Amino acid sequence: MGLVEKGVFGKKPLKPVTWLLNYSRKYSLWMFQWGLACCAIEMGAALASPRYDMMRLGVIPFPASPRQADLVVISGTVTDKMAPAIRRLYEQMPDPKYVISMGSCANCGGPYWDSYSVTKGVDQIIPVDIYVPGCPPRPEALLEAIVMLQERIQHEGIGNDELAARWRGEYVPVETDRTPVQA
Amino acid sequence: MADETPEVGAPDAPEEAAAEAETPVAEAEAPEAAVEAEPKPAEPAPEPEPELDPEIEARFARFEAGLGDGVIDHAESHGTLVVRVRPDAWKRAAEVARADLDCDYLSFIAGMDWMPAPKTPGDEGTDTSAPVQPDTMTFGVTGSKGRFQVFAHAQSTTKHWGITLKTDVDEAAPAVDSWVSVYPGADWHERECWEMYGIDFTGHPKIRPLYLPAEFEGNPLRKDFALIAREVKPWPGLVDVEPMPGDDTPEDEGAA
Amino acid sequence: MTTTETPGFEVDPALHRTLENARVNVELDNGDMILNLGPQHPATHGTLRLVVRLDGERVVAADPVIGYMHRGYEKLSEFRTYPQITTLINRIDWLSSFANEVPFVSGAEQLMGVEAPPRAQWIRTILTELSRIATIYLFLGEMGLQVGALTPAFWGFRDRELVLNLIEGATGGRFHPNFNRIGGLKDDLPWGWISECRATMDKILKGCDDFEDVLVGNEIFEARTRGIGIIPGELGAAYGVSGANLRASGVDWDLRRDGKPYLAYPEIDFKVWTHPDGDSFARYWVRLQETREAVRMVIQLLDGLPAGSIMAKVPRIIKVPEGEVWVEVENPLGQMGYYIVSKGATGPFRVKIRSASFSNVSILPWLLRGVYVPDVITIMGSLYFILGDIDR
Amino acid sequence: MTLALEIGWGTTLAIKTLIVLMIIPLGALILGYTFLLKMMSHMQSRLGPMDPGGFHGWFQLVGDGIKFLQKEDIMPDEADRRVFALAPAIVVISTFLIFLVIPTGPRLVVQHLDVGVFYALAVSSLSVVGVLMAGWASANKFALIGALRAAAQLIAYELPLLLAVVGVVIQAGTMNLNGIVIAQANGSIFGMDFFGNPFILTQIVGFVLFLIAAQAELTQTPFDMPVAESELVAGYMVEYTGFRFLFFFIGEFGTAFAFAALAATLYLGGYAIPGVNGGLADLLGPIVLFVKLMAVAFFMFWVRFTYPRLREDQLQAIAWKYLIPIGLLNIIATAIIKVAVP
Amino acid sequence: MVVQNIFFWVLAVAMVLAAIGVVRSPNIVHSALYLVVVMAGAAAQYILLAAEFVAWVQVIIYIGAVIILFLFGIMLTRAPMGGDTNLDNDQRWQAAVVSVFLAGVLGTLLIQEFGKKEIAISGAKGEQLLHIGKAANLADSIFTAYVVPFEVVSILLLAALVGAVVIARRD
Amino acid sequence: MILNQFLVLAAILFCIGVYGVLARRNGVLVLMSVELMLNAVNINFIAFSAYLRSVAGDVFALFVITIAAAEVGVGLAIVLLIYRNLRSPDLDRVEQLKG
Amino acid sequence: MTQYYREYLAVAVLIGAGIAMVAGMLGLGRLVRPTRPQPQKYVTYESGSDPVGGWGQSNVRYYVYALLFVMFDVEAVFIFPWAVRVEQLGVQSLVSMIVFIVILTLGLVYAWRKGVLRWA
Repeated sequence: MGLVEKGVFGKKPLKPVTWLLNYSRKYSLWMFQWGLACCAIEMGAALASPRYDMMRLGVIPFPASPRQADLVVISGTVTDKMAPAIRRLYEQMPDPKYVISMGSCANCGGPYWDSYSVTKGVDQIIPVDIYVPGCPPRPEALLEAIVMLQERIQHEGIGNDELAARWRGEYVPVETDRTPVQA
Repeated sequence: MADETPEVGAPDAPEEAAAEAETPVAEAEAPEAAVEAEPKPAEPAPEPEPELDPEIEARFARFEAGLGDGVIDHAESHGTLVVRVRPDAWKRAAEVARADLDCDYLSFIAGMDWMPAPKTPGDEGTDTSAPVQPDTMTFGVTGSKGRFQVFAHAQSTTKHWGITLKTDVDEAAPAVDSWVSVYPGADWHERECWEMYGIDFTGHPKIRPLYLPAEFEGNPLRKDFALIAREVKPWPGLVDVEPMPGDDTPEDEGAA
Repeated sequence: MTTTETPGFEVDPALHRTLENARVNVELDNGDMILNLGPQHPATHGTLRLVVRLDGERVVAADPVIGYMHRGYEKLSEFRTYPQITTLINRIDWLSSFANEVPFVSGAEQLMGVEAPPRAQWIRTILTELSRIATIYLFLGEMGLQVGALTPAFWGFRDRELVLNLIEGATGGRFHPNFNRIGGLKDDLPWGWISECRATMDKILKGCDDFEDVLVGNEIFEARTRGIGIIPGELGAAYGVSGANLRASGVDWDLRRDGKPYLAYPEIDFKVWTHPDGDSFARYWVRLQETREAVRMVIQLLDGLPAGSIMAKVPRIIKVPEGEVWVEVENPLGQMGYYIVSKGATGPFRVKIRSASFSNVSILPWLLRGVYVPDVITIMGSLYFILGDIDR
Repeated sequence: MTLALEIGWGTTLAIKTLIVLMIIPLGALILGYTFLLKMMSHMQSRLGPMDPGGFHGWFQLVGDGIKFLQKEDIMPDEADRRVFALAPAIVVISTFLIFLVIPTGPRLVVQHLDVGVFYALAVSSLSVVGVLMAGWASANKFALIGALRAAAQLIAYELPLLLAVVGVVIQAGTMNLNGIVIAQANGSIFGMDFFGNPFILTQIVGFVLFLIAAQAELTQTPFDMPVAESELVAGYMVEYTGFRFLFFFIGEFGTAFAFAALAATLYLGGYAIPGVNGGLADLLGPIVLFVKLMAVAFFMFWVRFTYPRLREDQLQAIAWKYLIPIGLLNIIATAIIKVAVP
Repeated sequence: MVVQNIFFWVLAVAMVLAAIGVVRSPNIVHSALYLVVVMAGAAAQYILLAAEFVAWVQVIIYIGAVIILFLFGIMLTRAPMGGDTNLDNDQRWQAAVVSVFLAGVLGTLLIQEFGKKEIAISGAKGEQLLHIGKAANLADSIFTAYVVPFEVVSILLLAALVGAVVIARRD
Repeated sequence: MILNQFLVLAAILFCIGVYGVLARRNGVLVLMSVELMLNAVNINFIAFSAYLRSVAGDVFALFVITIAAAEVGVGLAIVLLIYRNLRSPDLDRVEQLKG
Repeated sequence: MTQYYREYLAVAVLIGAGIAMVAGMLGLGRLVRPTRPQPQKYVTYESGSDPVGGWGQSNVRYYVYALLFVMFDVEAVFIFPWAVRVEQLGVQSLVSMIVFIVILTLGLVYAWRKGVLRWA
């Protein structure tokens, strides 16, 4: 029933509408209050510290439940015990939804690469849009990731076909100002 | 249970063989370090009766007066009194520490596996980053009867002293008495120890996994528990096994 | 679900309201409600999971489930060399990274018979106290958030940033400095750091006053914290509760003063704050005073900073002789200890990490019986734990 | 009513309805943006949204609205679908209905109801049903506890609200809100009548009661137990996604707007300013009311961002042990003075 | 008076359907919510009859308070999601017969007795009717003619409160 | 509008209430049915008040609403008591209390 | 009289408009929003854990509060018309209202003394 599924919004006359929809999604990233490890503190600093103040970029840290969230920042070590919960909470978020993997632990296991209980990379469980390297990344790095994500959102199609494609492991080109699509 | 100390620690012959095969490589890795940082000869047994600090000796005397023949050995290690007690006196040792030594504060209870770590098997790309440990089984301060030990540290918040207690655990049926009735805080420590070493604590209200998911198998802190990640991808490992998106290899085209 | 009983341990019930309340009168016995708080829940500071059985709004039994952040430090330490382990243990209590390094390094130094030069010891003390401020300051704000006051949490982050600047200025690392070396420090303090540190300390003192104004003096805050979550001193000790949590229960015990002398603490003058009540308010109050005390200590240390080398003579490749050592220090969250067993190799044979939050949290099943749901949040907030410090 | 007469009452009603429909989201937007985002941020030495829209983040909440339009609509399997879907509508409509009687000028009002303020309080109490429905239908424990807390709190504080208003009704001798505004504009205090008699002067107790009770009715800190996010995640709204959640949000801030307007009308003289009458009053009325309303709202949000929250039992105790007895005493005192002093 | 009649019939049908919902719904919470519809419909009927104040009293007391009481009571005892077949006893058919019979009797009686008597709502009579429903008029009536019942009501409420507190509280 | 519209509506509601009281087993539902009946009575009061141009009907409707509120309060308290003792809100099981 | 019905027609229209707006917004959303079922998306949220049963239960104290509320709500209902007319009705009505309030306050005092207002 959705016009998106029918591809209506891809049409040329509707470009301004698409732009508006993307623009509002871009600047209304409600971020799920959920920290995992060290990085969570840096995420908190990025949100709460006046020096970084992520709210400037339209990232609102209000929702404590995944149901109202658009963005989840996996900030820290993902353990095998935690992995099912992460998967579930991710799925409980309504589409369209975005994931930022923050820090080495979430990216690949980080300093716990050889541990028996750590999942080596959250992308084994959920699809990730932006990876932020660092252990932990500085708050500025997270801000940069948000900006990158926003650029991405501004240029993407509406709906979730793209997310679905990414989930299937396909390469989804999204052209942004700084990351031109590779041939 | 005789008092003989087993000479060879590793129960599995293949692993031991692998360990022996590994030794020369490790030797070759850090020969100069061995020369440089070698203040004393590799004498495995620590001197059992060094001159103890009189205060520590007095503390031990109080403890021994309470526990009696439960004490096997005692020593001072860097300012800490370490007492090894008989397994059947383990719980009584806690009571004595609490009552006679005023050790009202439980610091920790932990397990110990004295078996030398088996080297990770493998061929050329074997992990060489892990420090090489000696491959004979030696026991630390106050010694041990076998592979497993449980040790704990209790302290006094008023007298400002502490005592480290050790006891031996039978390898075949690892179990000691629980301290929960003496120190309620022992609960989680004992659950951790049970999970990590498989040492059971008789008298614990309900022993169950603490850290790991229920479906986890094995006792991670036992020396023979191998870290799979290290075997699959040794360190410093093959970092970039996957081609980057920009690489123009035809079969990878389009794969992120 | 079971609760952990405290067998054989008697506390005078008249003294402690929580115990009295533990005899929950079941109003309408139509099956208790079992509620999962966590692993994702705003009150659990990350990934603690608390399974509570409720009767109405009252907790009948609470069972903390930990391990969602278990990373296997003790096993990993057996596969690392001593300098590598300092990198790892930075991340145990991620708020006071520097303070985590100190006991481990000093344990290795004791085993090697090396002693860091005085200047290194003093700088270590300064940085430890700074990380104490950084840790507790976050708590001072966060506690407001737990009881619903939004603004103090932001102040906490704001002023903490200043301290992190100092740590970054001295060590190059904002969060995980990894600045300790066996036998000393990586570097000396940079030029101009001392005066900047003094200026920041003034701001921190002022921030403490702000917290006192907004929270300690607030009737609602007092109503929410006074008499809530009382830990009796001796029970707390038997559970291994340490640090400010124990001192708030009237136990006058601080390893900086009472333990084996370490760092520069024997040479400076400081007061160990205690509070007789043992409730959430006492824990907040004690931490507030400790922050001020830490500022005083930093200023003293800056005044008396000795000159000299910052690194003792140690071999290039570190091999620690055979032995066992137990080192314990007073970390921001409580007693942090390492039991290091060495067999003469470049890495330890076994490291038992005794972290403060693990024991501090283990008292929760006892503490939460019979309280109301909102108090669960207050109590957990006031105990102040770091998940990494629980799960390691 | 010249204009209205020319185009007929039906058309007027349609126009007025459209205006009210716009005012609610707009009011929610204004309050949300000014106070929730910007004022709170500045209190915490931050800037708040800056990027969205370019100028001081004005686009933030508009964008939120459009974004929620695009969010998936999730109904949990366990939920009672019909009740779940209906609950936010009830909350929003109860907010809508309040605006029917708030006068923004001598003739600028949707309808002057004779029962005026009584009607406003009656329809605002409807939202309790919506909240309970939401909490129950979500089949979620956080939601259920949150809803029960919310309902217990809303009803406990509805009484002080009613009792506080009674004082004003006694003084004005009418429940009609326009009548109350006129009574204030034409009243005199101690013989001085150049600025009328805003009831805040004589009904200061009632005003304080009203503000406290309104704060609780809006589930704002220090009375935000039902949505206490540090324990109940999001209370009764926890399972709501997308636009249904936004309805609760609009309901919350729209009601805040309405209560601020009610407080301004009942105690601060409403749309009236001294010396302005006739058509000019109709022109300036909305602006005057808006300014007064924002002043009240500022106060309410200031408290919200500063205070810690009370526990449920403390909150109930305050209502029953202090506010209601004080409210009753205030009524009796006002009535005695009214009867004794002609 | 066509418009009023249209409103009446719409409301009446809704009320009857909702009332049937109250007594037939398998879900107890749904029953309570159907009751809300009946109450609101009754309030709207009062408004049609120009009893303005009573209508809003109906809203504030019934919907704002009594329903809340019901919902609390339900959630205290049991509020299962989905249906519960155990809400009815086994006298359904007898009950249905009794109530249909009663409805027949009452309906016949009413139609015979009152026929097509009109309630005048237009003109001067209408204004008079409007005046009757005003709160002020009610107050005049209560505090002159009905002072004693009014005070009795307060004692009744007190008694109910004390009784309910004693019953609801277990010591 | 004719008087009988309201009277017949009230009668129907009353009968539905009677059915509910007779057929429902759950105590809370029985109380709800009683409320239905009281509402029907109120509609009658108001209708007659309008028909007769008398304020008495309105005043008594007010009193009935009041009394209904009190009735529900006590009634629900009793149901809760039954529930507490029998673990069920079923009125049929109250017979167990006898003897 | 017509004016009176118009006033309430406005109430009805506003209710209708509110419903229309809610329905319209949801309908508009339906055009734009995606639907992507995922296995755990429709699981009840419980902090990421498996939802456990046994949830329909709450505290009896809420009921007592609701009861108190009903009693006082009724009181308020009588106070409002009185408040409009107190000036005209004079001392006699004032006295009867004070008696009324005092009697009901006795109920509050009783509940208070019985400890209903305390939780512990």
